[in-house]
Amino acid sequence: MDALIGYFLYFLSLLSVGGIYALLALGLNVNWGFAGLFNAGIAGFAAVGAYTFSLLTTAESTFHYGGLGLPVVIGEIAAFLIAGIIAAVIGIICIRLRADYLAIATIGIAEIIKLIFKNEVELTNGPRGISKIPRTWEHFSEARYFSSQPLSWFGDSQSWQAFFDSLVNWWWQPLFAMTILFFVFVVYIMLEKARLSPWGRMMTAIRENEVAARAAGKNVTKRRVEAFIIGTMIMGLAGALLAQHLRFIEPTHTFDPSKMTFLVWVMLIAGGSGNNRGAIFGAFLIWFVWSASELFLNGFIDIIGNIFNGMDISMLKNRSGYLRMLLIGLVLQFVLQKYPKGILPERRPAASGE
Amino acid sequence: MWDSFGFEFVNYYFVPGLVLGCIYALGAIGITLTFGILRFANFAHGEIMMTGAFLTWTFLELSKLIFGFYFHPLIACIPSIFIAIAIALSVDRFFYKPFRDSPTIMIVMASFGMMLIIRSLVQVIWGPNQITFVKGIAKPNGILRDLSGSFDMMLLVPSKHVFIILGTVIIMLAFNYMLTKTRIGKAMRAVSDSPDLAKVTGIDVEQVIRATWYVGGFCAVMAGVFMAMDTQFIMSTMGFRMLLPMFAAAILGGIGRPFGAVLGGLVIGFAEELSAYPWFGNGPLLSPGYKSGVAFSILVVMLIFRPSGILKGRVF
Amino acid sequence: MVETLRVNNLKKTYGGLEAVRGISFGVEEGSIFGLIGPNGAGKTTTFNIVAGAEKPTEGTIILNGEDITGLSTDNLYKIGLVRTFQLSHEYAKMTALENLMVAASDQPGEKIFMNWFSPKSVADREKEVLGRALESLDFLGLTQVKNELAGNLSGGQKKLLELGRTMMTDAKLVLLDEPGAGVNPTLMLKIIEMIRKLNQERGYTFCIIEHDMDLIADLCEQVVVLAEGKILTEGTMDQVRVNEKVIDAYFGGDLA
Amino acid sequence: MKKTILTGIATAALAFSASAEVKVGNPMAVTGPIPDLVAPMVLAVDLAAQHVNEQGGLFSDGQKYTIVRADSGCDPTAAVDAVTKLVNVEQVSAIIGPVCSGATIAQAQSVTIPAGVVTLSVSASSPAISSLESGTDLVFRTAASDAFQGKALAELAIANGITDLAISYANDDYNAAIAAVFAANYEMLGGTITANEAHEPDKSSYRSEVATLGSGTNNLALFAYYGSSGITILRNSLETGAFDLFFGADGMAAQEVIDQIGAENLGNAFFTTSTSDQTTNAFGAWKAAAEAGNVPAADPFVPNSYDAAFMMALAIEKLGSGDRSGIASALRAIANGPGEVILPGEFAKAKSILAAGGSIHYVGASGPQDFFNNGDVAGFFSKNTVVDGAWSAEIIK
Amino acid sequence: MTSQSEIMSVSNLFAGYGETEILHGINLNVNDGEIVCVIGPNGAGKSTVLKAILGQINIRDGSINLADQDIVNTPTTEIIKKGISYVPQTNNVFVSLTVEENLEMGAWVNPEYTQKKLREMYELFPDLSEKRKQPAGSLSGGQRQMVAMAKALMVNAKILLLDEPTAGLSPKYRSEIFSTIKTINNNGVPILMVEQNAKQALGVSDRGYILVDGANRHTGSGIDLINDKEVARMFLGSRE
Repeated sequence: MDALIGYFLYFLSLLSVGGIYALLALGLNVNWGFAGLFNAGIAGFAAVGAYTFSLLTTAESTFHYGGLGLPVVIGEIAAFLIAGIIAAVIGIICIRLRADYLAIATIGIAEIIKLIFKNEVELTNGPRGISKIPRTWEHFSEARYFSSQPLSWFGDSQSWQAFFDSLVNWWWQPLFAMTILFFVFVVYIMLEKARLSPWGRMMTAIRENEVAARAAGKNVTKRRVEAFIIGTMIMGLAGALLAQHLRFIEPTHTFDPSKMTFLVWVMLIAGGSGNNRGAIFGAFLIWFVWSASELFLNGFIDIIGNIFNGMDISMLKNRSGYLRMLLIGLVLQFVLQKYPKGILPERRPAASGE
Repeated sequence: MWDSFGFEFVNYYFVPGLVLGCIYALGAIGITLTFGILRFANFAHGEIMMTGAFLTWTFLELSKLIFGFYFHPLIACIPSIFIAIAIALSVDRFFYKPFRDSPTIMIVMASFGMMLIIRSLVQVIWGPNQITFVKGIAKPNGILRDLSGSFDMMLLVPSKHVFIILGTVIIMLAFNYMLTKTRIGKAMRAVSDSPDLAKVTGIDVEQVIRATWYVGGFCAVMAGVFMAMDTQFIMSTMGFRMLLPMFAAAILGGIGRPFGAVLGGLVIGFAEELSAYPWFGNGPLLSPGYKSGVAFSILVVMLIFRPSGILKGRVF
Repeated sequence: MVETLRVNNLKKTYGGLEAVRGISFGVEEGSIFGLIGPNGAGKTTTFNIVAGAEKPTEGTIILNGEDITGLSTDNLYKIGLVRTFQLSHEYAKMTALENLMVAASDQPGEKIFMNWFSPKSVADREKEVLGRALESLDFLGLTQVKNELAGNLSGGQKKLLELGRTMMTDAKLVLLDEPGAGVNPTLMLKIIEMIRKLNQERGYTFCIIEHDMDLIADLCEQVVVLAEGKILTEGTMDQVRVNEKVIDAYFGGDLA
Repeated sequence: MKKTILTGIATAALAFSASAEVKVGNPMAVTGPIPDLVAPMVLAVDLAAQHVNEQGGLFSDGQKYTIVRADSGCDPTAAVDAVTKLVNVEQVSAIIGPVCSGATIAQAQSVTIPAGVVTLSVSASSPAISSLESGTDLVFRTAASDAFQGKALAELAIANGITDLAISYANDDYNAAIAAVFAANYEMLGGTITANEAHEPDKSSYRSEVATLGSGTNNLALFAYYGSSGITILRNSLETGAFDLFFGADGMAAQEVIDQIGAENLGNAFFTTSTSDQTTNAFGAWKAAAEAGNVPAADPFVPNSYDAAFMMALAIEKLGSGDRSGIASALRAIANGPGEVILPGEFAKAKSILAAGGSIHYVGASGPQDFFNNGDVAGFFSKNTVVDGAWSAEIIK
Repeated sequence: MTSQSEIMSVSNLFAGYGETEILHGINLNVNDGEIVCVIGPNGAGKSTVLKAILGQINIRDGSINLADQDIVNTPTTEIIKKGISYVPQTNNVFVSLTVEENLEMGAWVNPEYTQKKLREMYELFPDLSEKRKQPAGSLSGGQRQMVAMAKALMVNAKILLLDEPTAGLSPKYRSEIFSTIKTINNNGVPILMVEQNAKQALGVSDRGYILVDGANRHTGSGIDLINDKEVARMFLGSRE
């Protein structure tokens, strides 16, 4: 029974993190799939969202600025907006750069953002990070929440405490996973609606033939910046959710570009850029492969050790983390060559002219 | 004892900046060549550099094992250059060539993938740990010190730096000779100018691409070995750490302009080292914590105000 | 007569090379105006400047009394100046119908937020746009290919589609860049017919640059001939044709 | 060949399904920024398990003490993912903690505290961990908080007559934290700090930094991992002559430093480590066991890693089962005494005492390991200097 | 016109880019010593014919023979080795290479005669001889065209393909280019050119083809085509 619950909880955690990556991939899809913007600064924008959220929602702290103890929802909205504002500034400056250039510029900007979070110790506690970040649902079981409004309207501290103590200790986990999936769903619905709308049509036109789009009265530059901002705002939201999931963030490793930016790119390209469903599918697929491969690899190495009896497998075991990275690289090469347009390729909506 | 160093700026800021610049410059040559000739940003370039350094270390150890003493790294790197070039060529053949006519993003993604694959292979084979490349402390080169001493100066430059700077100069001269005097070098410039025209002129573009990997691979290994000689250790993440500054150098100098890359490398190297110089007051100008931001900032500013680079390279 | 377009003393130099050296002309409202000249005469440069794709070195451009010099293409479109391209600029991976629908102006649905928060206004306008696009396709005789990807259309159909895009907005002035280029005679007649129909039924003002003399002769009341960046002569096509200078400049120098 | 493969799979499947074992999760940063520090720590954990299993295993039926390794990558995301798998899929009884403080904090808050699983960290030394939980008693560590070591180092510096110094610290969680504690204590004790700068780890050269820092003093307090920037800074300082006296904390006192820099250049360098009195029986026992098992006994956090894995086994033995909820109190019982003293490696002895209903008091390789209320240990620190080409430790507190 | 042996023939060629077909059955041939000119309105597929000959686009059907050898589906480099030289319309010199380097690149496929050929070219284009060390990008449009043609002649060309050699040039240069073309031809190189300046082009040509909408429309000798009423009306402007 414990084992079953365990697998269920692991599955929920896969869904949660997969959902967070799905949001990142959806944001990137707006950048790249819709508008053709090669944004390689995902980690930086997610960090902006995560830090905004954390500084606003954590309880007061002597380590870093903020700790305003604001409600989680406000933190999420703020993460969404601040990421957008920063993207607007960057977008206006950088948007005319094309393809690889934009990629290199955004990587650079993401690194600068990280350096700021790392060095402005007064603001962010620097590399020591921010901890005790509230997590949706679970945070209600903390006294500072249930003893204040609105929860205190429904009962006093003791009865709330007793209520939470009576629940299984993972009561919040399905709710948290569902919350993330809810965000994915809402963003998906909105983006899908946008994609099928005149806006999506216009973005496709701009991507297909910029000159003609301009001659048809479309302000190409403004639209590009707009797509950049919208995608980045979604990444900011994902950052806020990641901060909740981890409950602790620090600038160096949490937002490591090779595990965040590149992984999200792999997800989008594998899933199918331009296709929202592809972005979500790719995110879950690659995250499942990434996370579950640790379990399989260890078993696999054991089997190798048993086959070649006496072979020293401890080296392989200690380096299995690198084998996983190798695996992801090979998956990427396979998908690129086998499914150059992604597993779910982009499809324009069927014409509406009846 | 500190006050005795009259030549402080040159010894501790200028020469280190120059050395770093040389290493960046060599790496940036490969990047700018692939950017100019194959038209994509090769994210795996830093890994070739790192692999070259690891191979060189392996040959150093082999030399100790077989001959009983360590060769100089500049000798031990010769076989690793060939291996690294072979790696670069086979990566091109199997992972880049299928995307020659595809949108750029495909080949850039493929190079992302290669970056992960090469690095993790190195980590699986050699392990993730830091490996000592050369032991000990490099004392200032005596000849140079005495020589400069007779001019009332004090040049405290370790021999390894003399090697690196001279080596880079020699490679640059050889490279210049190749680009302006040899047939294949001219063809590389031609393809960089216009691949379409090169094709209809009858130039064997695939041969030129192979030559690009030869030159890029050679320069990358040299950069990796110089870097290893300077830091005296090697690590599997050294390539990625160098990648962004090298990109910055390539763009700064102007894409497709090898000498721009050299210039860009030097600028970035100097800027990084000099950002910590106490230009005003006693403290460093910029907190060293922001050091790696210097290259990125220069890069971003450059992209915005002069995307064609110092030497007016190509803008896509 | 009211002038829709007025070009005053237009000059354009490219790094020392003078492509256009002081051109002035006017286009009357409701007319079809022709701009002709040999290769390298500066037609395309003039055209590009009027269409907002390039900025003039000197000179002004007036549309309906308003100075529009230096406005970008997208802003010009919004005030009613529409252009086509010599080589068709279709959106290859979108259907013919969509190609036209994109061109409609004032689409609330192009503001992303409207799709989420005011779907009704989007749907209403979308219906109008669709109607107009279908009507335009019908007008051009392209109804049967409306759901084809534009990239798969024949050259002539693309050419018509190009014309169709100008019908998606209430244009004050339509600039046509060699509408007859690469078009067979049957299609040419059709295009001429379309342009005339648009001119007469909808009151569009046209400014055409063209190689093909017949098309110009058929359509244009007034013609300006450019050569070497300057106006060689202007007048009706009949006047222009017999002008010796024009014959010399246009039809080439000595035979080798 | 085919046959060997089949038998291989069969044995693997057998091993997989064997139920007579108690599993403990061991997320270690085997990848990430400090793999070289972690590699010997992994060996120490495995050595502890080997000792337990060789000496009769757990409980009366000799169940296997299994270490389930995972990669926490020094990265909160990876650590949370790895520990989620350990706790839920592998159903481990407890976690012998991640290496880095950030990863430890993240996995504790995100996974183990909500799941009611004990984390016993082997090297996370951030002061923030002391105040991580409120009343759950689920986070322990065998490495002392930097709050202690920073203070000890400051006192040591003053005692050695160092009145002025410059500080250079790597801008990561561990080094930034200990540098801050050190700076505060050193100034309080009357020392002068001429410059205090963070440096970005993993750069290829720090010459300009050391030149700038060195303009006011010849003494450098260096807080860095040797692998990412420490050795380079030492080397650059020695090459340029910017500093001639170096000291610092845990991250630097590794054999690799001597191998790379050369013992002859490190005459004026000392680094503190959180270790035990090397003259005690406990350390002697550990050193003998470590040497027999080919584990570098004095490398940073290696004894702490052994202690954690060994104490976890003792606690489970004491508890009599792998039940998660009882481990915290059992851990306190075997660590804080009173009872018969158990030294590293003496599992059989502990087992027989416990079986007889007695109580034990583990005195570890890295110190007595008496847990405070917040799960911290006091820790002993040693001053490490280079003697005969190896680090030699001298207890200071 | 020394002999009438056929150098190159294109028959019933269907070709295009990707899925789009542009050429719908083109026939043309070039005989030894001839200048043949292809004219037609924009978009008729003139330049596409040259690209098809060079193996740069998808050929659906038909054959292209060079000296009785079918060269369909041969890589561009091989085609050039076989003796087809090509001068594109724009972007036809390597701007950052010097004039001499440009010419050397032209000799890529058979480098052994480079020095001899260089001398020949400097004889043929004395202007270039003075500028041999200058980057081609610094030359004027007419001079660039000369460099481009010289570059193409650095191989032993069986036939020279010119894509609109006078496009964008002033009339003075135009005549110069046409007379150069004539000179090259007199030296024994057959030429197939695509032109916009129909009248002048037909003037120097032995024969001409007129393409419309990817298919042959008219064929005839240069003089005949100039004098043909319908052709004149279509392309030269009718002047009664």
